[in-house]
Amino acid sequence: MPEVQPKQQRKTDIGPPHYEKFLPPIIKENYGRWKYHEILKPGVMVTVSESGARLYTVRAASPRLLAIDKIRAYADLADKYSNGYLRFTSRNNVEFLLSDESKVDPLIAELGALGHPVGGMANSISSIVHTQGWVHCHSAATDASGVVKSVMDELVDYFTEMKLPGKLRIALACCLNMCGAVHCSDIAILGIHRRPPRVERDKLKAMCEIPSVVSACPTAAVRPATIDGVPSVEVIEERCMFCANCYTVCPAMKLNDPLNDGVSIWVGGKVSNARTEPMFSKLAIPFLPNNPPRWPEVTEAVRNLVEVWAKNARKYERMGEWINRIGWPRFFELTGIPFQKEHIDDFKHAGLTFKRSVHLTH
Amino acid sequence: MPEVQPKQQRKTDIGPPHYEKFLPPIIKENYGRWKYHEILKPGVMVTVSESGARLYTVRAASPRLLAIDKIRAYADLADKYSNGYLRFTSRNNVEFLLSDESKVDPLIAELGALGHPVGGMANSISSIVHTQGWVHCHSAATDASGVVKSVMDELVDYFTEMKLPGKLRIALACCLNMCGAVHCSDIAILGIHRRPPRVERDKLKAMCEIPSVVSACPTAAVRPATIDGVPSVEVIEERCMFCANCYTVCPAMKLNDPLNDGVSIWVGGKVSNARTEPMFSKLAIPFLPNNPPRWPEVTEAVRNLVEVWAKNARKYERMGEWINRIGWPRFFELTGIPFQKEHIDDFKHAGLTFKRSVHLTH
Amino acid sequence: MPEKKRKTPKLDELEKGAWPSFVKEIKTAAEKNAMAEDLLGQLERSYEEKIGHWKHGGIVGVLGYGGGVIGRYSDLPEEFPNVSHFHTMRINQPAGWFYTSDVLRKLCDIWEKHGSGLTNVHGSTGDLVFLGTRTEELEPTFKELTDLGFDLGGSGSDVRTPSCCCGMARCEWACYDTMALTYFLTMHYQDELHRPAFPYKWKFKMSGCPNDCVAAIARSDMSIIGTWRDDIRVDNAAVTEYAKSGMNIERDVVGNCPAKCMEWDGKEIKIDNKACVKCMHCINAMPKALAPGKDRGACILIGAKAPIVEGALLSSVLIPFIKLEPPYAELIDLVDRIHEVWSENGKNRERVGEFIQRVGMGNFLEAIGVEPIPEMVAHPRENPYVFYEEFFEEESEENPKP
Amino acid sequence: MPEKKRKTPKLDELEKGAWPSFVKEIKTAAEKNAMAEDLLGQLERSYEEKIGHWKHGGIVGVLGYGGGVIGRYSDLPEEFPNVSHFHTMRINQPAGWFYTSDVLRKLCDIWEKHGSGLTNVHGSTGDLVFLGTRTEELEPTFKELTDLGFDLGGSGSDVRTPSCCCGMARCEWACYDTMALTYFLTMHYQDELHRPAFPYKWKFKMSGCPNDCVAAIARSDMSIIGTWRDDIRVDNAAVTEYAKSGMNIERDVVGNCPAKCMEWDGKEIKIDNKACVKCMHCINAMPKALAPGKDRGACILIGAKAPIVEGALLSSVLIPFIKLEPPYAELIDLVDRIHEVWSENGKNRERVGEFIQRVGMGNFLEAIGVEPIPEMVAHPRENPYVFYEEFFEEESEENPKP
Ligand code: SRM
Ligand code: SRM
Ligand code: SRM
Ligand code: SRM
Ligand code: SF4
Ligand code: SF4
Ligand code: SF4
Ligand code: SF4
Ligand code: SF4
Ligand code: SF4
Ligand code: SF4
Ligand code: SF4
Repeated sequence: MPEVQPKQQRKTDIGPPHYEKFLPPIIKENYGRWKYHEILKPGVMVTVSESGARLYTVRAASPRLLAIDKIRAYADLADKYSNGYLRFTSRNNVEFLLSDESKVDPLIAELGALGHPVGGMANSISSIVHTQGWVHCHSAATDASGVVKSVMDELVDYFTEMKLPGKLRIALACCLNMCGAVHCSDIAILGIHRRPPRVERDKLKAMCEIPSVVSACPTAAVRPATIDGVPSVEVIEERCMFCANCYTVCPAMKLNDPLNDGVSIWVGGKVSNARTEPMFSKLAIPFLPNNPPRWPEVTEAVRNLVEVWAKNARKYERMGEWINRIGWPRFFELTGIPFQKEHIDDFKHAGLTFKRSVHLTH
Repeated sequence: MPEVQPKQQRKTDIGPPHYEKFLPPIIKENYGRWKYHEILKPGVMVTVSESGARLYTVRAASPRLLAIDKIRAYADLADKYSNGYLRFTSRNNVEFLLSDESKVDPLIAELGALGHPVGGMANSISSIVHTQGWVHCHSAATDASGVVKSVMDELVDYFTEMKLPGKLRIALACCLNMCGAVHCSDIAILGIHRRPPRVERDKLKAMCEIPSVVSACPTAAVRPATIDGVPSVEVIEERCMFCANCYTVCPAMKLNDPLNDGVSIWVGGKVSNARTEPMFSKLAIPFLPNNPPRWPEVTEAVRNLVEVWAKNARKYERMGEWINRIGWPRFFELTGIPFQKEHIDDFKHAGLTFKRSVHLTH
Repeated sequence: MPEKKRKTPKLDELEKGAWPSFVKEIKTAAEKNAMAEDLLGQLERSYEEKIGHWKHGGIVGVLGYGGGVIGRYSDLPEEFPNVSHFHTMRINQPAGWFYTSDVLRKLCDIWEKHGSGLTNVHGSTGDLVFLGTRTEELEPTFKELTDLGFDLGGSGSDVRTPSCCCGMARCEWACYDTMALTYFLTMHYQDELHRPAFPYKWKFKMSGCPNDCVAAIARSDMSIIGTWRDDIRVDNAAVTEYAKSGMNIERDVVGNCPAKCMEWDGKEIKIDNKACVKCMHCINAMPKALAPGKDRGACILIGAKAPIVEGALLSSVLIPFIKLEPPYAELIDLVDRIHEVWSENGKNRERVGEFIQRVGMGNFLEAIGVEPIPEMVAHPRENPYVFYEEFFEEESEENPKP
Repeated sequence: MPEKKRKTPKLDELEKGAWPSFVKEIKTAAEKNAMAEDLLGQLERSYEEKIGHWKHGGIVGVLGYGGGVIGRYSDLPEEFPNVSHFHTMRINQPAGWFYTSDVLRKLCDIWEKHGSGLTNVHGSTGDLVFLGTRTEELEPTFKELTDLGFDLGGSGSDVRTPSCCCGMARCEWACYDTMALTYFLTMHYQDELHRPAFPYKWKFKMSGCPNDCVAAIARSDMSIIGTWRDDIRVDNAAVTEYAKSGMNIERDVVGNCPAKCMEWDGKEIKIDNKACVKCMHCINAMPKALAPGKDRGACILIGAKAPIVEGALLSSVLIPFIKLEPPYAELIDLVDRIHEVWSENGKNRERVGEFIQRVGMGNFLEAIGVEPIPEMVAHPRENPYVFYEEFFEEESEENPKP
């Protein structure tokens, strides 16, 4: 509830503008009447209406973090090629909506010159869904944009070509809050802390409620303690699994730590219902160090995963589907990733993740 | 550790007799050298050795609860037909081990006369693995032998013939302790309590430790309470899910109740690794009343399940494999069992049992 | 505007390479904007030290709203005074993320005047994110945004900015109008969006078909995914075209059907539509030949969320099929009942998916007045721990069963 | 011997029907035995009242043993004095449940003299169960049993009576000698079997192949299931015979292979043995044509149990393949390490499967000195809640990573 009533003339609760204002005429005319589509080449798709109308979409890579000058450059391109109409995708790529096929190639050329490769459609790697990292978030265990840039520099050919067995979706979240919703990605890059919170006592006293800090911890690692006569909390370090939930509710429980923060890699998740049901990603590599500016360990690990999958998967087989077919032992063998204690679940549903049959290859 | 040392001459820790003493010569000679087997007719199997030796097995139904007179009758039959050799199976059937094929049919005839039908092999229903019930256990929420007898009277043709799509294994346990290990059966019959324990205060005082009663309860439904000045416990009834763990550690927490005890029916479990991995049984019917001596509601429910499965499953398809193919909505439709709130898991791993995709038939 | 250029050797490395560079973006902005310049400096410091330099955000916002702004402060304000405040504003995007060049330029002008000149297009939830400004700029920015017809999105324990796939605007598979519904829900829940009053956040995501191009099932408390009830439409002539052009229909289409309900004899595709689970695969593989049926609607699922702190959840089926057309009365009624039950009984910071697990799906359904059906479960319970309250009432001694 | 026959109208109903009747068995015994007669009476009462009439058992047993006898007392001792005590004795069966007529008769004679004359052949765990006697009869019965060469089985928190399928004695698929191992384990763990000293019960079950005919994976703390490492042996002539006699090999055998690693061209079965998961199906379907390979051994799995109170568990892979031959040193060594770790750290009434879940499989493996391998999991963890103790040690400030 608002504490102060807004002034009479102040506009509030108007919501976003109606989307119709921004739809090109060809879309308005054929809305809901599309018949089929065809991917013409990397990053270019035609959608054909029952009316025969043909809408050309050109999709270009975006770093998502954009300066207003770049947005203005997009606007200029839209004016020149797509009557001023453009959109962005659920993976933050920019799409120009053309009615005129002859303008496709010149647009691609200009986008290229601007540094924005065209691609990301069909059996390719699209942009990495990601989060704030050191650019904006207090929780980050790694940077977001820098890792993404490094990885995509390595994988850009898979964006501009369509040579993979199926779609491959990569996502990055800079902490366990997983704003990038990386938990259902073919490959997920996840920032992790590995040092229990160090209690900043003065801050705690000033800014936090002890009961809520204590109850925030799912493993009961935080407990009330009187230190030098002042009510505070202490952390039973062996119990901490670095979720940072205590930090979310109390700034005095800092987990960020240059020596221990880093990145973990997850594989085999998917969202679509195509063929198989949606799946969570599973842990592939428990820890890689933060090594800015180019995170070579991470880019190498991701490249390896992509290549092994690309080489071995059957047509349409997403990462997780491929692994389900060959089995996890073979996955670890083919990728050369060592299997460790950390891979074995020890959380709530752990027992369900153990191998409960003798269906084994030997 | 034994509190009193056994006397010198008293024999202890001798273990069971060595099995070799009880093996017929044909088995001793061909031990580990069997080549193949063939089911010759219901309840009769020949096992052929690399040496060419042929061992005939005749399997007969047993109620498991046997009077010594019956065991003596078995012994007489063994003497007459199988040189005194016989065994029992992991489902409590009796098996006579013959070297002479010509003795098979006369044996079957005598077993029939004795009231012990021959069968239970290959694609049939074998005996029901079961437990003590009112015959011997203090925990029982239903009888065991009586339910088994009633159900098998109904299904006996499926024992003596081999007309089913695959094996069908039924098990019964008279309480949630599940001594019958019913949790992985094609059809499981499980005795259940539905009334929270009523505390017998005097008994509690005399026989139980309050902390252990309290800690036995997985839902924290039991808590210490002082009643009329005497330390005791009270039960928060809404929290009780009738597991009887409190009763196991303390006889004063009686759950048995003629009005509320009864039977639940579970389906689709399996143990073998054949084709699919082992599976737990799932709840089909949450509650059927105890209606001795013949439990008509239970026999009818089991018969229905067997028939619907037999009619619709493909060759080799066990109950659970069949349901997995057609889906649970169709299972409930075909069997006419109403789906209720109770079917939906609300225990530890509940979230994993919800339908987490749009893979649906409409 | 800063006098002498700051040295950023680490970040400079990220200007190289074929992928568009966010460092270039920040540098472009930094040429004209002191906040962007200090951001660059602080970020370089983070790259050197391998640690972020932001403090926990305080509560900042615009008058009368409880959400839409994420407060952020540097922990090195002396060194980087221009990012001592660096709040983001979440601006509710138009449904489907469609824009005109014109409106984008106007948005840029506002942000040039009032903020860092840096944006995220878009945030993970779907908002257009204005990245970094000072507290005193919030209200003026908001004024100019509303004048342009834009409003803030969600943050905190409110309805978060709904988002959707492009649906009928550009996709032949949309089984309902995702953008219309998104707009409708956004407008209908303006109060709930701007004034956090729930136990925790609530996200709506709308996908037009089971491909789920906004990942609704993985990251929204209510996931609305289009589907159909009748038969897949098949154009066998077009199927034959695909076969001729080299597609291995037997192996790659039929062989991948999860319901094993397709047959292909070299001339005709036959589908047992009663068994089809509407996975989209065959349609995806042959968009010119196959199409979803005509009796279209959506499946409503509930409860997805990220892992903190009990493990991630995927949404699960609540209503297997519903027709979705204005005025969406049935849907709104359902949502309102859920909000009511969750608001009254949910714990602080308990998402609806966690709430359902705590109270039990059966009890939750009872509370919101929805009948349990087998479509809601992958399978019935495996454990025998049933709370049989009703039975117990029914059969008390006073009222024994006959 | 009772004078006049008791009326049991309810139980009499259960004498009817084609399935062998336990009521007839009790009545037969009751003709000569007062305990059996009173059992009949008390059971009829239970059938009338729909409730059991047994009290919680006290601790009874034979001298020096902590297990093997289940104490049982009637709660209607005045009415049924002959079952006021009605303890069962668990007698360790011979491996594979093989008997001679001779030894069975001698067992019957003992029970005629000392007990109710009623038995279970066999109990769920595998014991030969003598059903019902008085405390003072326990020691004399035990004496006669041991004179005959028999001993008691397990009960309480001890090693329970191991049991196994008939294996090499009668089955061509046995991949190791189940009966030999069962006998060996039973003898090796006599002390642990008779003197409960564990946190809770421990069950061993041995199946010769993945068909698992003793349901080991579902109900034993350690499940030892035979399997093989080399190629399935195929006799294609015999396969053709099956095809000729009407078997649909493509649909029913190849089509059911979980690894999708078989091909059948009408003449030959081809198996990609590297991919085969050793499920047994093809072999089960064509026992005359296919057989497990020759490099045989077993998979060792751990942790199954019934649901009380955290939900049922299936055993999970601990050692994917081990050769099992006397003196079984590797196995015993493994079991001893597990017993030690579980005994020291397990809580009271905590089965090893529950213990593993509480402390974490990774920690458990470390404690018992077994390397983690991917064969142990259906899939790696999905949640990010990893306890990274070691990493933290390694990289403390005193010893930072380069
Ligand atoms: C533009 C966009 C929707 C939007 O409103 O923004 C979109 C558009 C299309 N998707 Fe998508 N999908 C879009 C995100 C997604 C997502 C969400 C995500 O990636 O986070 C998914 C779920 C991914 C997952 O499962 O993890 C998604 C799963 C699919 C699939 C299923 C693929 C599969 O085999 O699992 C199809 C079908 C196909 O490609 O054959 C599909 C097909 C399509 C089609 C062909 C639909 C059509 O007829 O127009 C569109 C162009 C295809 C292409 O890019 O190859 N779209 N699509 C999104 C583009 C994101 C991007 O820039 O790359
Ligand atoms: C005698 C016995 C072992 C023993 O040492 O006592 C045994 C013996 C054989 N089993 Fe079994 N099984 C025996 C209990 C089991 C059990 C355990 C149980 O029922 O509790 C299972 C696991 C059941 C489950 O999955 O729930 C079992 C799953 C199998 C299978 C796999 C069936 C499937 O398709 O899932 C086979 C293979 C087959 O039948 O084709 C099999 C096959 C066999 C064969 C053919 C093996 C052989 O070559 O000798 C034996 C005779 C088959 C038959 O009865 O049709 N046996 N078999 C058990 C007889 C019990 C009875 O009296 O009915
Ligand atoms: C900006 C954004 C990331 C981005 O770079 O795109 C973001 C940023 C933050 N998220 Fe998020 N979340 C963002 C989308 C998400 C998503 C994805 C989605 O909405 O589809 C998720 C996963 C889905 C979900 O809701 O479960 C997500 C799950 C979380 C969580 C975990 C919530 C949970 O119930 O598990 C937190 C922790 C919290 O709420 O305290 C969180 C908290 C935060 C906070 C507010 C940090 C905090 O602890 O207070 C971050 C502020 C960062 C900053 O300084 O700018 N954020 N957050 C996304 C919102 C932009 C937008 O409005 O468009
Ligand atoms: C006699 C027998 C049932 C039968 O009719 O065959 C039996 C009978 C009892 N079992 Fe059992 N269990 C018997 C096999 C089993 C099995 C099956 C197996 O061993 O393969 C199981 C499931 C597998 C497992 O161990 O998980 C089993 C799981 C239980 C449990 C639950 C244990 C758990 O950890 O979940 C209990 C409760 C307890 O231990 O307090 C239990 C407890 C009991 C007690 C001792 C009752 C009690 O609470 O004290 C029963 C005594 C009944 C009586 O008065 O005769 N019984 N019990 C079986 C032993 C006969 C034998 O030695 O051959
Ligand atoms: S994932 Fe974590 S660190 Fe990254 S933006 Fe979200 S809350 Fe911040
Ligand atoms: S990080 Fe998580 S587990 Fe560790 S103390 Fe904080 S709340 Fe507890
Ligand atoms: S299942 Fe329950 S009632 Fe039946 S014998 Fe076992 S412990 Fe007793
Ligand atoms: S029966 Fe189970 S849930 Fe109920 S009070 Fe006893 S221990 Fe608790
Ligand atoms: S979710 Fe379906 S309708 Fe929406 S864009 Fe993707 S494919 Fe098209
Ligand atoms: S939509 Fe999926 S389930 Fe239905 S026929 Fe096509 S591939 Fe099969
Ligand atoms: S488990 Fe295997 S080896 Fe043992 S009896 Fe069954 S089929 Fe034969
Ligand atoms: S044993 Fe099973 S997995 Fe192996 S080939 Fe035969 S059917 Fe396939």
